[in-house]
Amino acid sequence: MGLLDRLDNPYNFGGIILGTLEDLLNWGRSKSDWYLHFGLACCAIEFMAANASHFDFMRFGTIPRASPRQADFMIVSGTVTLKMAERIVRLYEQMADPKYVLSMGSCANCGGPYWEHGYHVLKGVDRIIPVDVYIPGCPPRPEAFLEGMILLQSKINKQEIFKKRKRLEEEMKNMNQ
Amino acid sequence: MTQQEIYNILKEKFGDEIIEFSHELPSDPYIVANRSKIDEICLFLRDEENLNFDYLVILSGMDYIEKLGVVYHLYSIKHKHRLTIKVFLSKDDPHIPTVEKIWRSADWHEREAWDMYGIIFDGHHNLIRILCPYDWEGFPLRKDYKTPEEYHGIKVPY
Amino acid sequence: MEHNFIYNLINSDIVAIIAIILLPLIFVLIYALIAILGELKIASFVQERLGPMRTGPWGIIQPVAEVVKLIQKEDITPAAADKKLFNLAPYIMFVGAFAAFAVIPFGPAFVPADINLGLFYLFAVGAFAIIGIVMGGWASNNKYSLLGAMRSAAQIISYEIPAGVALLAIASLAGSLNLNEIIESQSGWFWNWYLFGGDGPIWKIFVIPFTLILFIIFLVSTLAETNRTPFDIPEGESEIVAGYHTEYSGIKFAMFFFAEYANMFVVSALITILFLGGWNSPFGDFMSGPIWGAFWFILKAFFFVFVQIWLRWTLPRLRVDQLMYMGWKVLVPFSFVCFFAIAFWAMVK
Amino acid sequence: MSERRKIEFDYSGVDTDRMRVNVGPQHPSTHGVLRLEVELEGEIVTEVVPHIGYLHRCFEKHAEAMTYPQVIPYIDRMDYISSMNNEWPYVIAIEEMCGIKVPEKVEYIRVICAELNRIANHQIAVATFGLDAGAFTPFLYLFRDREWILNLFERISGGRLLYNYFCVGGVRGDVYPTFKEDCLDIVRQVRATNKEIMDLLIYNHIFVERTANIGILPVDVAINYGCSGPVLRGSGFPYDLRRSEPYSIYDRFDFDVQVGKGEVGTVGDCWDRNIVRMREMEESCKIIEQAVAQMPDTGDVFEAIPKKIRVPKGEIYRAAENPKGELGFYIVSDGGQKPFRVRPRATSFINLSVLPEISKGYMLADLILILGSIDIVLGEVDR
Repeated sequence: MGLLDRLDNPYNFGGIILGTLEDLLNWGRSKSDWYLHFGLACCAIEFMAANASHFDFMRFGTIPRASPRQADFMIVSGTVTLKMAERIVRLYEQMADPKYVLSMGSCANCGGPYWEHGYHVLKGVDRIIPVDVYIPGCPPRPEAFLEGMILLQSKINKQEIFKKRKRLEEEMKNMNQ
Repeated sequence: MTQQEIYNILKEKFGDEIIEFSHELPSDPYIVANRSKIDEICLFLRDEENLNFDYLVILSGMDYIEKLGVVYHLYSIKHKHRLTIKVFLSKDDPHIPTVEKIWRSADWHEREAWDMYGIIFDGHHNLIRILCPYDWEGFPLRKDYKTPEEYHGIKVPY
Repeated sequence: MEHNFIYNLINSDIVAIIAIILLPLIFVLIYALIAILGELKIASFVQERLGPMRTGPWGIIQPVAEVVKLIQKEDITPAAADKKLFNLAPYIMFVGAFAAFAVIPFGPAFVPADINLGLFYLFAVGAFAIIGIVMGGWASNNKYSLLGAMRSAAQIISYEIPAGVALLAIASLAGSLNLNEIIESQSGWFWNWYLFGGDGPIWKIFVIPFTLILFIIFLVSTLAETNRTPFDIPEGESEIVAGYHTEYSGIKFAMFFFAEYANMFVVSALITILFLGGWNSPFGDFMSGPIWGAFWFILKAFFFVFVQIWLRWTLPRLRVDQLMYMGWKVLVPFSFVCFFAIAFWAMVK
Repeated sequence: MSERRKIEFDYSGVDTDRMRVNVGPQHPSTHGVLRLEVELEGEIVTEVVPHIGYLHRCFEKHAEAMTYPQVIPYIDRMDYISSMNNEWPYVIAIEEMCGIKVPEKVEYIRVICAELNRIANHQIAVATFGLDAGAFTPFLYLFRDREWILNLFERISGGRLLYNYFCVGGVRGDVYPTFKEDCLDIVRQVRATNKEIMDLLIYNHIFVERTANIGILPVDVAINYGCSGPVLRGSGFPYDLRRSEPYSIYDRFDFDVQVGKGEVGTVGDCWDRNIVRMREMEESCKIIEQAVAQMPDTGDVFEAIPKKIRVPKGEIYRAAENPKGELGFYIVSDGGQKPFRVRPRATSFINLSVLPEISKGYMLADLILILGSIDIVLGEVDR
């Protein structure tokens, strides 16, 4: 898992674990994910079940936060309606970078069973905020949700913070020229 | 008390305001009333000792394609009898007196009927949209409703 | 300074002072990590689950991950906030919590600053936290934060009074405000602790009920002062989101977080010093000495940290007015009664 | 501490500003996406304006566009905590219209499923109510037990939360051989945990102080607002459709209708509404035990299911006792394969409308508890 798993990496010689600073930062972010639970509908109940003792979502190092400022990722679980859409955008903007979004359930992915006649349903939360991981299901089983969490963690682990910054700097330079 | 007996009482009391009584199995029986004095009819139904409809089960707006309607389902907890009253409204003039003073639960039901069907309840203290956003346009549950293309810059259809 | 082994060892002023300052700081940081892990793991144990499992064996380096994450989060200052106060508040809070460590006697041979008014100083610095809380809550320009800060101010000030009376009672028993002297006066077997009326002849049993009640009063007051359940209304999650730190993110939130846990240790240490004989061994001379002293002190303090965590995951939360009622109408009168009884005992002893 | 009843302050001489706070739509304890606009005088609530519709998923529009069996999954998603109970009044109404008589075994399966689901619903209600009061651990204990019930539902229907199990004329699958033993296991487990919860939460002194004498709902107000279920029964009025108008086979079982008695405070306070739910779990356990004993082992559960559902022209209103109260469906048929209109009597919607009435004059922390004691599900409020 994370840093300790990288025993086979090129920096490794003779039992000493070596890694880059990037690895450490990624490891920290992926292992300590505090979430803002945006419980909207049926999926929120399954999320609560995943959070409870039986599935124990906390094993992944997550802690619920009520305030978006302290959250690292947002779980959008349930049907997003047009009335709610603006609130989701606002809460997403209130979160501190780096931030991630986990879309849970068919409704949040694409409108789910309400895709055709739902005049008041937003057909997918990705129309208003960027989504990192989609979890299908109506509602997804807690196991599916845990799988989504693992996916998110591995995604964070593979992020290239410094390369991205370099690339952005170059782009800025090019733009200025 | 059966609905037929209640119908007879009402017919005697309100005369022309009560239009007809329908009872065709397997449907529930219902009474059709005129809209103009529906609040008085409801008050009578609630306060009359042997009727005592103290419980408004549900108030539904309806769209019968050529006309609108409001359906009141009443229940008496004391006498355990039920009653259904129907009122038909024309689409050009969907006004009807409010019953929110009689049953407080009618408050939200009437707001919903306004929200979904555009039925105007005269005398309601706060007739605003309840489920849809306050700036929503159109009455979604009417049969001829078209889903809007866009709301606040967000595409609505799939 | 005779209570400080570093000073005796090096005897060089500046280096010794730096070392003396650094030692508690390192202790606080390590302790905070342990306490955070303890909080997660004890909660999990109470709730029949496992808690963090994916960072190291049994998730024991989970707090390290949290710190690594918190320092790389974006540090948001809301546009509508009072920027200076908003940025200052968490540091004041942390400084307040850390300043208390200056006088805490970890063992017979290590007291960072052995001052005569140690108890008074500890009490005064303990009240520092509300300045940070009110500042942060007000400067956030958020209604929930403001509510949380107001609740917190009212709560901490109310509960200082029974806590202060309890301190006075113990001071009158010990005849000193110096923490080390208070501890030394409880030396010997565990029945010499002030929890059991202190050192004295057999008829001290008449004062034991009063010291026991005083102990409970002090425990409850300290729970309230550190904003822990059942008195966590300043950050009562189900009502006012996150209370005074709703708007804080990243490292500034981490400061609040650390300060909360540091405060927990300070009050636990205070309970240990006042009622449980500080670094004294419970068994007379058995297992006593400088190293054992530190061991006993930290063990006792950690036990009360554990009690605080345990209560948090067991009890529901009180309401603001019930909290005030409890403070003013229950704890204050009882603490006065106990104070008079104990002072009378101290006189006739 | 218990002598404090209601907070009334005379602010006539003080010049203060009232604060308007938005609680929700994203708030830890609004049970979903309810938005409450609260006016505060210090900490005292002076006005509450609920804004709903943040989860308006157009159920009634969907029902008009779907065929009769296709509506059932949408009904599941209305009150997603007690789906089995939701489906029941709908299928009863259609069976009555079509004149279908369901087999004996199906009736028993339905009763057992509905009662198990009632237990699961009340577990969530009590759990979240405790969470609102700041007690996190009972929440997890109750969720642990709920898992047992969900596992059983999963074995018979395939779904953990939304089942689509009841259908017109029967149920979608037969029960498995050890079904009865599993039901009795669950009953035992539920009873054991409820005993623990009683000590840990319900009779906890702090919890009693927090919930007694708070949010008192007099019975006449409750009836006038159309409240039903534990909210009405908590006010001391024994109105339960299972008893007053027994549908299905409820006249065969021996159970009590639990009402609030004001044991620790006034009749109709938050504690009473909560204790009614706790005791109803026990009543459900009794019903399950009797149903398991009476249920025939053999019988075809599919025999009465029609190939094609064509409901005759007409209209009907049928209700059943949902865990949250009276859930009814007013179904209008024009003789086609799709309903002309399906109008649910959404219990939570009606129960919620009483909130502004009973929460004035209490503190912000009490408001959260009053809301929790009403036990709403936003999926049903907004439909």
